[in-house]
Amino acid sequence: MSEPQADFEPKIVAFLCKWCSSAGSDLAGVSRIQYPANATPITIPCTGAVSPMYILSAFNKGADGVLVSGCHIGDCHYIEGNYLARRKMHLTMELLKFIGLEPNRFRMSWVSAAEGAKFAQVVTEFVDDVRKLGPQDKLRKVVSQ
Amino acid sequence: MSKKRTGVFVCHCGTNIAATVDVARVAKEMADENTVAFTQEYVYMCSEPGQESVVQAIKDNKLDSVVVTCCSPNLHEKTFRDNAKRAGINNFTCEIANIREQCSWVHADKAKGTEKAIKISRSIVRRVNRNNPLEAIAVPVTKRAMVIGGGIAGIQAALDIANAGIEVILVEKQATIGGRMLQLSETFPTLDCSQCVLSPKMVEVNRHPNIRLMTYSEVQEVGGSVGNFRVKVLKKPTFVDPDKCKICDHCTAVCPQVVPNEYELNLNARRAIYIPYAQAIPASFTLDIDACLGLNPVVCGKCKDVCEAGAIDYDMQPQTVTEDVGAIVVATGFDLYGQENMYEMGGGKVEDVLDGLQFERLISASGATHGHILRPSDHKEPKDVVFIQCVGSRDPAKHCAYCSKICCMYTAKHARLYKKHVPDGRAYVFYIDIRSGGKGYEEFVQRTMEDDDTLYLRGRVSKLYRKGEKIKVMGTDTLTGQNVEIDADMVVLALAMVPSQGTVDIAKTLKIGRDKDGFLAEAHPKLRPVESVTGGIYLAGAAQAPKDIPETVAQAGAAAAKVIALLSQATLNRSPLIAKVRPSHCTGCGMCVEACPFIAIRLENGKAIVNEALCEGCGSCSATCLRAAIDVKNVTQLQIHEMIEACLA
Amino acid sequence: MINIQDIRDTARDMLAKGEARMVIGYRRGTRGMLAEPAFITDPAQADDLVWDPTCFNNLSLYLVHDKKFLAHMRENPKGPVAVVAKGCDARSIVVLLQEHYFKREDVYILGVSCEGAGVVDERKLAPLLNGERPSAAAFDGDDFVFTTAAGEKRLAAREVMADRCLECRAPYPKEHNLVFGEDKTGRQLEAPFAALERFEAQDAGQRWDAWSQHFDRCMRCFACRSVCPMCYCDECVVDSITFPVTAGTTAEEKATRIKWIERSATRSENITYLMTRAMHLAGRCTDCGECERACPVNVPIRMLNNKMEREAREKFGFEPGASIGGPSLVATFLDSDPGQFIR
Amino acid sequence: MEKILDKKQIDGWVAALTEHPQGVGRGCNAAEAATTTLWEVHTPALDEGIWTYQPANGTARLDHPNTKQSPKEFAFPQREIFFSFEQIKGEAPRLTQIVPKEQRHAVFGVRPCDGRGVPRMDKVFTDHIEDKYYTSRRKNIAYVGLACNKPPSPNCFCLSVGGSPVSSDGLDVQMTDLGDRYFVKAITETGKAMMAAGGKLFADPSAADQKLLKKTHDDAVAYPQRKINDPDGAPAKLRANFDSPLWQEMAQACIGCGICTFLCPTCHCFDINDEVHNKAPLSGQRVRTWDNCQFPDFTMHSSGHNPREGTGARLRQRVNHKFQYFHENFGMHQCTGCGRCVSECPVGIDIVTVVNKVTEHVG
Repeated sequence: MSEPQADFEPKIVAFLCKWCSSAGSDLAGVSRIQYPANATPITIPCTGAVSPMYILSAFNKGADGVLVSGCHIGDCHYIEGNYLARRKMHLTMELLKFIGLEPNRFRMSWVSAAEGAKFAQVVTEFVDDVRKLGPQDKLRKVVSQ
Repeated sequence: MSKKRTGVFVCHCGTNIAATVDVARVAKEMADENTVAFTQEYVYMCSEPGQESVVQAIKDNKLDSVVVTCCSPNLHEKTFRDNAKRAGINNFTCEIANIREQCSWVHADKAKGTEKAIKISRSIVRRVNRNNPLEAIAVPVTKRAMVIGGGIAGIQAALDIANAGIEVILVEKQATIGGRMLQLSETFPTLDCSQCVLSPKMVEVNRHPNIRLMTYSEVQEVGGSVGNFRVKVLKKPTFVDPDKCKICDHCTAVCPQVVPNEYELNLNARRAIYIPYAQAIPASFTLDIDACLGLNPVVCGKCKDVCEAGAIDYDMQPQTVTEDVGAIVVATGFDLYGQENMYEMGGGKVEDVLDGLQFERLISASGATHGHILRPSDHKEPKDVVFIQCVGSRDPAKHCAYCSKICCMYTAKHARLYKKHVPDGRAYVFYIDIRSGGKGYEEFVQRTMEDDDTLYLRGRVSKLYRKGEKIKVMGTDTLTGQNVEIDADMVVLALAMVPSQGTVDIAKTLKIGRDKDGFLAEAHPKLRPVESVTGGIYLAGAAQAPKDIPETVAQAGAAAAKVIALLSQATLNRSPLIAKVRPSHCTGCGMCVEACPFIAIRLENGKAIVNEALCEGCGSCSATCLRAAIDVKNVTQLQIHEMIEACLA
Repeated sequence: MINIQDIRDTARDMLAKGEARMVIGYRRGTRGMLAEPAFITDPAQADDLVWDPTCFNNLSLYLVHDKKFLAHMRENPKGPVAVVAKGCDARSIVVLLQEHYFKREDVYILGVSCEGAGVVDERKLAPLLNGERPSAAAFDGDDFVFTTAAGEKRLAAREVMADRCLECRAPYPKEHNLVFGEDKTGRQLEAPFAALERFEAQDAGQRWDAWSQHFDRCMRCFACRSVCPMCYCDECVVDSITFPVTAGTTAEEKATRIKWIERSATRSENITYLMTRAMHLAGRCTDCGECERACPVNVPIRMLNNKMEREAREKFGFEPGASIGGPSLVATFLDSDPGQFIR
Repeated sequence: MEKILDKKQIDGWVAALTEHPQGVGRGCNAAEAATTTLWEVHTPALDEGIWTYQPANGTARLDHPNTKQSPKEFAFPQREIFFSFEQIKGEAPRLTQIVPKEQRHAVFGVRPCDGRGVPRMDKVFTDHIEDKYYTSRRKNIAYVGLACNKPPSPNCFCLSVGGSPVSSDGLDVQMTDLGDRYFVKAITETGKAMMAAGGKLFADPSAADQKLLKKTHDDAVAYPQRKINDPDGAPAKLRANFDSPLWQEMAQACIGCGICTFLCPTCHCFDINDEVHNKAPLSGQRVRTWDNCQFPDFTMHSSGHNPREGTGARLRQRVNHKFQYFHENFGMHQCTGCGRCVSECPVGIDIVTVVNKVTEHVG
């Protein structure tokens, strides 16, 4: 891993489930827990609704990192969505690792509605990890002349 | 599809947003979006003039869709959607961009905060561009409620709902209702007898025409959603027919099996066939199958032999019943943080170290010692009793971080009751500080300190151990700065309150969240304290947070009021954000059918069909479909795709 | 040892008796030793059928073609199509059946056991023949025998067999109506996933170096997708070659297709295409290896699918195409699914 | 200009070209020549088991059979950016044309069939309407060919389509392998200049060299190839058999991939797309990419109607274009007989067989 690049601000897309992680990020807000501004949230109904296409597409469109966060196992508002997500994201992660993408560019976490501090911590750690890796240029679309 | 005319309304939220987000720039950037026809900023968009200006802008500019960039949609999505409707446009073309909780409140750097706010707002503008007008789906409401947990919270909620003319099913895991309150001796600050105030309510529950009591029962599975839940309840066999049982007690006299009595917190024993306490509701014995020699007349069968009423039926089977209800109140209560977790307090291995509830039983007239304070080891009256507060509470490093709220009060009560029973005894209380907020509470504690001559020592106990007949309690009095050693005859620990095992289990079954301490999470800490995050499921009592009886009763009443309000509607509006199939792309592979947690999709003529009454809009189908042939309305893959693009532009 | 005459007799018989409306098998092609798909409707043509180590094609693809063609023609002929299927091909049929693509009674599976052998990898063979051009190939014990102008050339199967066959765990078509040849399952010459494991032994940097070059070479001719029986979607979500327009297709639907990737065959777009394909084949790919064989620029596509297959097998206990009533990989889960990667 | 080049000197010649500014590309005027940079030389190299043209790196060897892809991509790249566009809301769009870089490319080892592809592509892109993107690349490319002493593929059939394994059509320089040396012949002025750049690396051919050249060429032409039986009669017979059921029968195995056309030295169909990089403010590029008549959506109408619905209609289009339509337009078969589409087809569709079957079919 290379040294942190001070002037590099990673672009991160964060898919947050509406019931847990998005609510958890709200709690981080209410609690005024500060964390880096690099992750832009996209709220989705459930991690089970995250298609692997979203991950690939985000990297294709220039994301330096992609975060998927949802309810803890057993806590899914839709009963099973996060179980389905766990399997799909495992496969996605393995495939990305297989072709040589740094595993730290894709992260999944369980953050409940009560875990504002954990949400902030997850984002902070992830941004740090991605920052260390530098810009993601493996899967990114290059606009050439 | 003609081009959208979206209005973007950027809220300053006073300085809550404006301090770390350049709101003017957000508005300007949004104006550059192709579909944005109007932008405006305002100091408080949710205020009356703010909302009015949105309505006006929609009308003046012929807007067909609205993005309000403000706080979390959990707070004001409904406000602004209703507002949009008032302005004559479809409420589902209004979306919230959360730039407060997810942005301004968590980022101090204004430049970065502004950048992120722009990305969030832009992604929502793009999403709205593809939003279709939708109408909420009206579903009939099942006018029946279920209350889970038969403690004071559940009893109160059940009575309040039933009194409003709504049928209630009260489910209790134990053989009797009453819960923890039934185990208390007297209650602070009035010192009236707990059972005396509770029993009439229990009887009322039992007799109420609108209440159906299911004791010795557990909720196993919950399906459906607000207005229409379907709950599976397991009725465990009591092997005694409550209608026939005359509570004559002949059976216990012959039962050879003796086991610890959990109602008495193991301070005494009961038989395998037992009644938790004399006034149990329902008034019937229960045969504890785990303790029984084996339901087999050949092995024992004594109880059956002596039962003149013929109430005992060894062939009773567990029964699963399915109940349809429109709303659920969860009142599953608390447990005490186990002594075994408190190594510094002897880890539950030192004799005559009791927890608060055991002490309640010890001083209860109906308790194991019939109200005489006798220590368990030798049945002698203890003369030096040490009460220790905050055992396990307020200890984020090792135990529970939170304050259990009621221990200051009940410890004071214990000290007073002890002094009443043993006037020549000495009571010591170790405390960190005294929290006695509540009507008459501070006066109660003061009286305990002053009138009852209880020695309050400000400090923690570092260690206790048995030394001969005594228990050595080593602590510090931080007011004098001296170490204190007390040779106590008995120690009472005010252990932290933790969610009961039933609470932990029911949260999983109902899929309602728990907070960091494990208590049931309310939908909003301030504004929706009795609602769970799931619509139609309400919270009451100590399952939600430590609280005393008056607070519990108040919350139960509040939950009941919510249930009554909900079930008084003829129909409920369900979110129309549900799955929709694109038949041209569907090949009928059935993966969505397999993935759907709600059995809401079926195949018909080789195409997937969504049952709109069952679909919850989770999107598992759309993420599983290989050909984007199924989407959640207004959260389509196309929309997500464009949101991803907006986030990375 | 399969006697080709048995297959021919069966085919002729079925066609003559009207038990099948078509037999899809292999025949000798016009370009050297390679076999090609044969679509036989006339009993007299049954003698064209061949069976040898150049019968690469996964003919279940043509069951998909047949269904699409009939749908287009609005025809609904009676009787099943009989298809010659190797172990992997038969598993593809099982997956298609799992996905309700057609009914079991619509297909008559003429299973052929690879009998511990497999198909030839042309790319391995070419250098071993030093420019000699074989006109025929045959199994013989553990060897392949190639007929060239210079006579017969015997090569150890291990040296010229396709990787997928070397590692094949199930060279016997479990699902079949009739089967030819013995079940010699367990005779594979290499451990399953051996090639994959060799590749995975490299570090991430080396893997990326290799894959980035592969992705650069891809010209998105879509042969991998076109040759794959599992890629039966009318419209590929990643890059459409056909947009299913029906009478009910709205203008909005036409206007709102998601452009996940651009048409340009650049690295980033090729990655998104190939990775999505691998994701979409997870739990569905039966490792017939046709995508990799068809690829004109030697992108090791099979390895991506293989990676998913191994994950599914090791982590989720999942075998693609194991049984018609079996679950699908990504629409189901187990409590024991790994979650250690989640924070 | 005819010379002998020792095989060991091939890298020397390549080096001379990459350092030599004097070579003038086709149609390049003096002013352009002054601004034109050095040659960039591409030689066939084996990469991951396939022969491709790679920038010369001092290890050139011309012992390849034929490259997997034809050299058409030098003048007609798979992806050509026409212009970039930008539009700020409320303003007129701004377009910026993107012209191919002025860079000369010398492509070495071009086989005669691929050489013959060049004038055919020239016809397509210059007849009636000049495609500036094509011509601006084309004028900077020189093809240094290599005669086929024996067919590099079992599916070669250049002789059937008016070509020859020793054809120099479309080439600037033709080389013939004479064992330890090449017989090098300049075909165009550009070729001469390129050979001149090699200077003393080249020797004059001896009479024996000339004799060996002739024998080599004669042997090459005599080497058996696959055969289209009646190439001259093909246009008329294809026209007559347009509606023959043979098409669907022969195309039944076709999977609709792009291998045959993408690898073909003369297939030139393309698609034009706007690739949007940013939506607000709008920006992106207009891009031309290869397209393929075998893709099912190639002729798909937005109505959903597809005039070439089946594989038969699509195979017919490819074959007829090569052997009928092109012939009718330009008097020559478009197919140059390289055999790539035959060798690489995953399902055995064989254009030689197809043409023979249709032309022999009495409809």
